[in-house]
Amino acid sequence: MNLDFFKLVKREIKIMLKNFSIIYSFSTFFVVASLIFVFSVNDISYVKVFYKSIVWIVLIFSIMLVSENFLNEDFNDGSLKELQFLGFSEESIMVSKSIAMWIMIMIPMLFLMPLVFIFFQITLYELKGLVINLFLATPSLTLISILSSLFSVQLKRNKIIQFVIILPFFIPMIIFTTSTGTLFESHNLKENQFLILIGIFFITLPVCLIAGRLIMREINK
Amino acid sequence: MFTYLPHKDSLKDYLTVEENLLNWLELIGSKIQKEKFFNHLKFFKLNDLRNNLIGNLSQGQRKKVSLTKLLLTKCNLWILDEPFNSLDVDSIKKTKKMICSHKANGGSVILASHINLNIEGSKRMFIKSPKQKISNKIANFDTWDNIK
Amino acid sequence: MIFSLANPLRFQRLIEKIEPITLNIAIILLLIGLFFCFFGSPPDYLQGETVRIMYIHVPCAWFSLMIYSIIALCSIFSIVFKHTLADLISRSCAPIGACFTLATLLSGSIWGKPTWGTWWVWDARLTSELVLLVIYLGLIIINNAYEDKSKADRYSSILAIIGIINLPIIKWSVDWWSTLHQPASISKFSSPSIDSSMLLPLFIMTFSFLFFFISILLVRVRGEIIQRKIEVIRFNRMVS
Amino acid sequence: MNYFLNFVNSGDHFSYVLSSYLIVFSIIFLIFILSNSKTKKLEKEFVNLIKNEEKK
Repeated sequence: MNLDFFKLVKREIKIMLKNFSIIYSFSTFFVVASLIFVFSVNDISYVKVFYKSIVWIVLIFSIMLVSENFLNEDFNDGSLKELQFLGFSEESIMVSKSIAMWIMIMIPMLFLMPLVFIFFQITLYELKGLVINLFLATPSLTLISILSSLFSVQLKRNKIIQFVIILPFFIPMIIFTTSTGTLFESHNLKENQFLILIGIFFITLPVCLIAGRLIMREINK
Repeated sequence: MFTYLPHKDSLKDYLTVEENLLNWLELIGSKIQKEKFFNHLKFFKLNDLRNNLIGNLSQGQRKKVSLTKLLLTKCNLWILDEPFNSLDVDSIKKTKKMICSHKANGGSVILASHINLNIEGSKRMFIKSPKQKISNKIANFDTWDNIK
Repeated sequence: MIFSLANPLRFQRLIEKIEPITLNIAIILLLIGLFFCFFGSPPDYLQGETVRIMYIHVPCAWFSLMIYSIIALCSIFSIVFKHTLADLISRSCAPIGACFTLATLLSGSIWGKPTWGTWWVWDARLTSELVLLVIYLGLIIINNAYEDKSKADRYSSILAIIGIINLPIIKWSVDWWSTLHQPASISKFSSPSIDSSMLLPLFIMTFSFLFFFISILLVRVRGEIIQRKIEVIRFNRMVS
Repeated sequence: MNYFLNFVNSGDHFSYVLSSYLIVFSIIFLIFILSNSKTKKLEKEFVNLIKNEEKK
């Protein structure tokens, strides 16, 4: 059997593109949720200050909502079991899913960035920092959120558990993504901060893969 | 090389019948001609449903689509998990015929079902739930006497 | 030796012998320790009388870390060897650890009010300790979320292994981010300048807490073993 | 004894120290009592189950 990792990725992307409503609802959720933040703050000068936190918090929650969609479907119609049975390793399943999810997040985010730029009245320089952050931080975010949805895949009730369990592991991401901008402007530590984001990715990758492998083994018992 | 059909039909609701099958074929890395593909679809009379979304089909039709996967590949070993669930009598006969012809071509099938098939030369195994094993799984206690 | 105790039933017999002894030792040590805390130790030169909070705050913090590492070790053990006793211990450790962490946070913030002027500072060590509490809560939630006990054990052990990342952050956060917010507080202990009159109550309280922890753990493990037995009996009745 | 008298008389941080001790010990005793009561309840249930089993 000629097994190929890229085949898996191709399948994920194909399925994802067919199911276009996820992308649509993701981007709508992002816009509406950030609008709610703006209305709750009520003063545009504060919004300008807090734009990074708003964007990142909304992004985290929308990613977690999407990730549940990604894995639960595969588990419920049995294709997760079939993939494992066909001989694809658990790691490759997880990585292919997170690659597909990353593409699915990045496509609408690139279109939404100008909207953020207008909404929060930020400068072009800040926007640049935000986009670079987005590119560096979202891979680990998707990995962690796919892991979190793996935790809740077999729960019949109380799906909120996955948020409780995995949210503390987002804390370092949030700290470094939101503080990057301020240090970015000072030109002092900018490379350092980006390196930290890349470093976090290289820590989360093996941890998520090992844990995901263990959980996927456990699911089909 | 084997084909495995799990208990749940691993089909996506928002893809058509054709897309589902072709995606699966691509995943396991085998190619098939268009003509042959349509011929195999005819076996379960799925030819007209080719462009329907899976989500619109009935449970029996879904099962037929997943059984069609067996025809599309040339595997020696089929592993089927309750293939006759939610099928009508006619299609059960067809499936049986399929299994018989596969056997005649030198293939082998392992399946679990509630229906007695009566295929010649097949071996049957009845599995009862082994009490001690399951209770061992719950806790590491050796025997019933130990618990007290 | 360890493997001979691996059978839960043999372990249970051992528990029944040890349990009352540990509780007695814990209470005696607690009384001695309280005497030294209030009567036998001087106030600190800088911190004044609030240093007495340290005698319970620091042992609690140590135990919050130690219990987590016990859980992590048991989880690794249960994943590698699939052993029931490790599951039982990690399952019964989680609530105790959560309580010790909560005690650490509360006593720390009470210490912080007169010393720093605020109840809470978003300092690296405080934050990571809070994260530890959240991880403990997650473990407890997972342990009770699944109907299938063995599945819940496996999931919670995986989560515990992921959470190990937090331990070194708590331990060395003072060294890594010491320049940010933290006034001289906890890093002070690492210097050998601490007086023996203050070291004595600290150690006595630590050992008292240790025996408390052991006795609570043993009670909980006994309860877990009984629960498993009840499940087996119910299951057998259902099958037969 | 002198230390304690000084501590009580100085009075500046007495309430803080006392409240922290109370909170910590109450938390530890709470978990102790809770786990004890839980175990006792399970023991009772277990004894009842065994009795029922022997009757049959």
